[in-house]
Amino acid sequence: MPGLEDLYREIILDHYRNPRNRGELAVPPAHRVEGFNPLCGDEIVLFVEVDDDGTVRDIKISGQGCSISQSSASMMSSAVKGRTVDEVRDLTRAFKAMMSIHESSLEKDGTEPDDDLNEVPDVKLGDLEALRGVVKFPVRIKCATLAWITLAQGLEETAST
Amino acid sequence: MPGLEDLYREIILDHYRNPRNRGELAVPPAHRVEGFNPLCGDEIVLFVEVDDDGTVRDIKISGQGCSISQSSASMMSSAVKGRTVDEVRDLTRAFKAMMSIHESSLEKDGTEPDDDLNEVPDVKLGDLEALRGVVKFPVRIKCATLAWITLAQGLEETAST
Amino acid sequence: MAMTVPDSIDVTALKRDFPLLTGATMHGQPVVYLDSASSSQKPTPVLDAMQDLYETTYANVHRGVYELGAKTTDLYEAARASAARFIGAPSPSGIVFTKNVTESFNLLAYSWGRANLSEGDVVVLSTIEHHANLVPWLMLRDERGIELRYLTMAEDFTLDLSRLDELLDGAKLLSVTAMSNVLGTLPPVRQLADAAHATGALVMVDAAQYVPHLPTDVTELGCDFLGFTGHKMLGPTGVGVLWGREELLDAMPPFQGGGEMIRDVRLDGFTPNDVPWKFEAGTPPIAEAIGLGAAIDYLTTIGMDAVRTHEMQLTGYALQTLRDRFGDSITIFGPDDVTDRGGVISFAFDGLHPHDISQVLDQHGVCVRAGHHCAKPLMRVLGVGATARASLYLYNDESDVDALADALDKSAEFFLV
Amino acid sequence: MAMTVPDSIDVTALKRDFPLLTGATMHGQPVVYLDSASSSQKPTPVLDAMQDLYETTYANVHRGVYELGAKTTDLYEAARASAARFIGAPSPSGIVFTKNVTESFNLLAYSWGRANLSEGDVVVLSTIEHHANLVPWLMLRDERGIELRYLTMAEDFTLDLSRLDELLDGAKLLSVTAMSNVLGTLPPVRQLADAAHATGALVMVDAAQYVPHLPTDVTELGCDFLGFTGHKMLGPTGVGVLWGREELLDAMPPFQGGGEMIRDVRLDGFTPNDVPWKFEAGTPPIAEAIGLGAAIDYLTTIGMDAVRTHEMQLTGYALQTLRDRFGDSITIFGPDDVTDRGGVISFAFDGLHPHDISQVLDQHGVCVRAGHHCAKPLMRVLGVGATARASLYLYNDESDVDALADALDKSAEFFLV
Ligand SMILES: Cc1ncc(COP(=O)(O)O)c(C=O)c1O
Ligand SMILES: Cc1ncc(COP(=O)(O)O)c(C=O)c1O
Repeated sequence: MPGLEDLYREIILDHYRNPRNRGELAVPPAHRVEGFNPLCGDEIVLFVEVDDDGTVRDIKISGQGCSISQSSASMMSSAVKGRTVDEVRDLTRAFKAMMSIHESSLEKDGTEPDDDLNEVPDVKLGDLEALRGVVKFPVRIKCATLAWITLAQGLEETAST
Repeated sequence: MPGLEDLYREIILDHYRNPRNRGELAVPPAHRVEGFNPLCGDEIVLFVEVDDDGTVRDIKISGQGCSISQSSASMMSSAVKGRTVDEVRDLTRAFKAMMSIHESSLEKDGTEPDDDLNEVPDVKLGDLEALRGVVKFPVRIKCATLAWITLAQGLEETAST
Repeated sequence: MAMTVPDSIDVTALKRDFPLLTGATMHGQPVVYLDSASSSQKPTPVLDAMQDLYETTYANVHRGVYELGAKTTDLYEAARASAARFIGAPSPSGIVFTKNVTESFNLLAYSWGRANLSEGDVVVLSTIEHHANLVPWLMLRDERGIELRYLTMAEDFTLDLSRLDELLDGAKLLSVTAMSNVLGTLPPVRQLADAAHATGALVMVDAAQYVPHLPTDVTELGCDFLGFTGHKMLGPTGVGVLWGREELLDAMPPFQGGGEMIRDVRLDGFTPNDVPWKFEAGTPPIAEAIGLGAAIDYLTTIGMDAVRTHEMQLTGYALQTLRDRFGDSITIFGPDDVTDRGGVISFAFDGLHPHDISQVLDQHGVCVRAGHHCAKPLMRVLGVGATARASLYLYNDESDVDALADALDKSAEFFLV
Repeated sequence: MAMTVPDSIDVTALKRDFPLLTGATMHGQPVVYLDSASSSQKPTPVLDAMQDLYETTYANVHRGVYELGAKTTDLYEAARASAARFIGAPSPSGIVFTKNVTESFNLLAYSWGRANLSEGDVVVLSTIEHHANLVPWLMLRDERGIELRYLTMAEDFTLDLSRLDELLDGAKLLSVTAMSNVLGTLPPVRQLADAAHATGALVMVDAAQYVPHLPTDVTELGCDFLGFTGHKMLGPTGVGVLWGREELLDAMPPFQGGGEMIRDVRLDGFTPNDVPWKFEAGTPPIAEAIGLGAAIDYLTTIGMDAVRTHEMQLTGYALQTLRDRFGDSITIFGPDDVTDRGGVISFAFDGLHPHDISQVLDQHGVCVRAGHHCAKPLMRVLGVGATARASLYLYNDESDVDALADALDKSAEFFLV
């Protein structure tokens, strides 16, 4: 039976109490994208500004959420700032892979895993590793992935405009 | 546990095997009315001709149904022919009262019985008494009342035209 | 800790009827179940009624001449009659079994709504409604261009009635909750219904949280339609009710089409059946309706007055306890006076997110709900994304409230060091 | 009497799993249950799964952070995954839980139908359909003026395909049964689906009688949507399934509105959730879906190939026995060859009305259905008002068939003296 410490690692609580990159950016040049967790009501608003050369120049976060969704967003913002969109994509894939081990074994559906996950890029997750404990609390996985899914959507939208 | 003899009295089987007043009447002067038992698919078509003085001059029956619905219709046709519409109404009420004793106790709904049944007219049911056993077989009550409900509807329609 | 108040329900004895409350554990702790507003637990007599049916009697309803079919049909129709009596409905024919109260609203919006509402017609709702009483009307608005107006919430968590007549002016329907699943607020349904009827509007009541907890009489409430849901009142999942005045149901077109709801079908058309069957297309939730009937019998034996009295006492104890122990650290969203509210207690605690509170409570065996409670517009009114919500039922007692308070202490400890 | 044929199902052992079949009596006689096409009996593992849930785990799904809520959600979603596997669906997301297959059809007609069909658009059905696959389209025709065309029945009780291409010309949807609940006929779904797709029409399959009795693979059937119902396949009442290709479901607007099916709700609009939840408004039939999952596990353990083999053998025995014993006195409405049909055997007997036959059979403990079987148009094609129907399932054996034949003898005796 996993205990609370598996979920709430010190670094998570730190990002929750002192969230990095809170705020908003001017739109444009930034792109604004919203994400919802329909189950609990959490909402996240991301502002992301991508350079012409494909680098995430800046990112800001507003919205409300629980410690897991807030700290995951905060850690994500630190991790992606200054990276290229391609690097962010790899990181997102690696993060979702970490989060989905449990989810897919849970679904017991015998179908192929998400294509995205077939080849997990060999990326260092760094601090983000602290969120690994979330997979033992399946209800909270969506909290941890909300920011990442929202970012992916935002980058897709900027790419297509 | 009621046995089959309670349901299928000799006189019922006789009316089933030799139905009275089968056929159709010219419309007009007769009025045509259809009845359905939505549960089993039985259909009855009544042709009823009412004199200017309010007497049921003639009645014919077509359609298909089980022994109970067919014999009930057959007995009904014999019972109502030559009677006034008012007499037929009393007879219908008395018949429905006989059939509903069980139905209302079944529904256990604690509500007032159908207004119609509050004062059951003191009418001799004669042969129709043979159908009393049907109340022990609640599923079949609708078979026994189909012809009567259809007739009541038909008489109402003729009255209103 | 628990002070002893005179109580007409012997909760210790009653809990024994609920296997989950006495037998189950969470993280090694006995379960303290404070989420009945989301769904209630089920007593043995309800489980037995369904088990018995399947083991001794089961067949499809309204179809078989044989005894099993006739008996199952009798049980099913007896459940309808019980449901009618339980809400003071004049006859069983006004009781339509649905799959949940959400379907009851959709039935009304699809059938009555599409037959009676066209562009510009007004439906009055409130901002404290559950999504079940919002989304079907929003869908109709998108489709038909009807106008939706909202009664708003006052400072004291009641409905603001100051603009009632204005909002009702020209309205065709008022559809409101009889008890908020977030605030516990009990809007004055009779007064609202009278006002609506005075302007010619019909009245639908969301009694999902009301019927399980208070004695209900549709005649006294003065409404035209009322919906409730089995799983929140000791019944199984899979069954709900729409009650309607019979002449209104009679005049409504069918909602779903299929077996059972027809009198005749031809390749070029069909004739619908009488109410209530007209609205029960396909094989109905047979065991579920019968289980709901058993739940109603169970509640009736205890007495809804006793249930209400018990819950008022316990709600009072809970509000007092939380305020005494947590003072300004806790914000309770709902009326203060227990005569004005039911036993759902939504709160914000110490700036902690409800998800996190609930996660700590879970470790201590305490089940509360954290989220928007399917009332997102109300969350926006309250200025929060979510609340934590503890909700009480007849099987809860002061020890459950104490366990909640103790566990809240632990979450403060954990997060605020 | 019964000849012994090699059989992969040990019915005597299996019957012990079905409390009603071994314990119940009718008029003092052991129950001979031959009405599974109307609704099947339920084995102990299915009843236990639901009982266990309520006694140890139950909470509402998709809502609670606490362990009971998470576990119940896991069980519910695992049932969805089982249902997907059982019909060869590529992913659980294409499985929408409804209350019965009738609702599956209504969902399709309301959501897909209203989004995609307008005046003059053609939907192709057949004259052998159940009302569930007729009335929703008749309602849509009345509302929208769509055109309905019907594949007709051939002399040998199969569908007449000679005009197939003509009927499909310009059609947007073909919706047909995979097995007639009256005739037992198994229409060639793959062939029909290929022909429909060739003209650009989508294909919905009524598998209410198919999924319980034959191995099912939606990819092999080649359909786009498929519906089935829990209570006919050892599952409880109150749950059905609509499977759809995910991209089609994705593009469809919601059907019912309420909790669970939304991503966000504002006073002026809402955003729907992803599939399948978009179509599951309100508290779903939780225990019922989990019970259906247990039924699927039970059937999977036995093996659907074994079920089909057993039923073909038993159907052959039944057809033979009835013909041998009653000759010209009995008329069987359905294909002769057991490879072309399932185990529902509709018949006319000696000019007796089905109601009367069934009444006598009831006295002998034999449950058959008498009526139009929710297929009134087909009754008109057959030129009867009703038929008697005996239907077989995995728990029936030759002794049941013999009991039927013996009881038919008695009804002949009783009525024809
Ligand atoms: C072929 C067929 N389709 C649809 C149905 C409807 O099933 P349900 O009543 O569970 O919705 C049935 C059973 O009655 C059936 O046999
Ligand atoms: C006030 C209110 N209305 C409607 C509902 C919807 O009930 P169900 O999900 O059973 O349809 C609920 C419960 O979730 C509720 O609390």
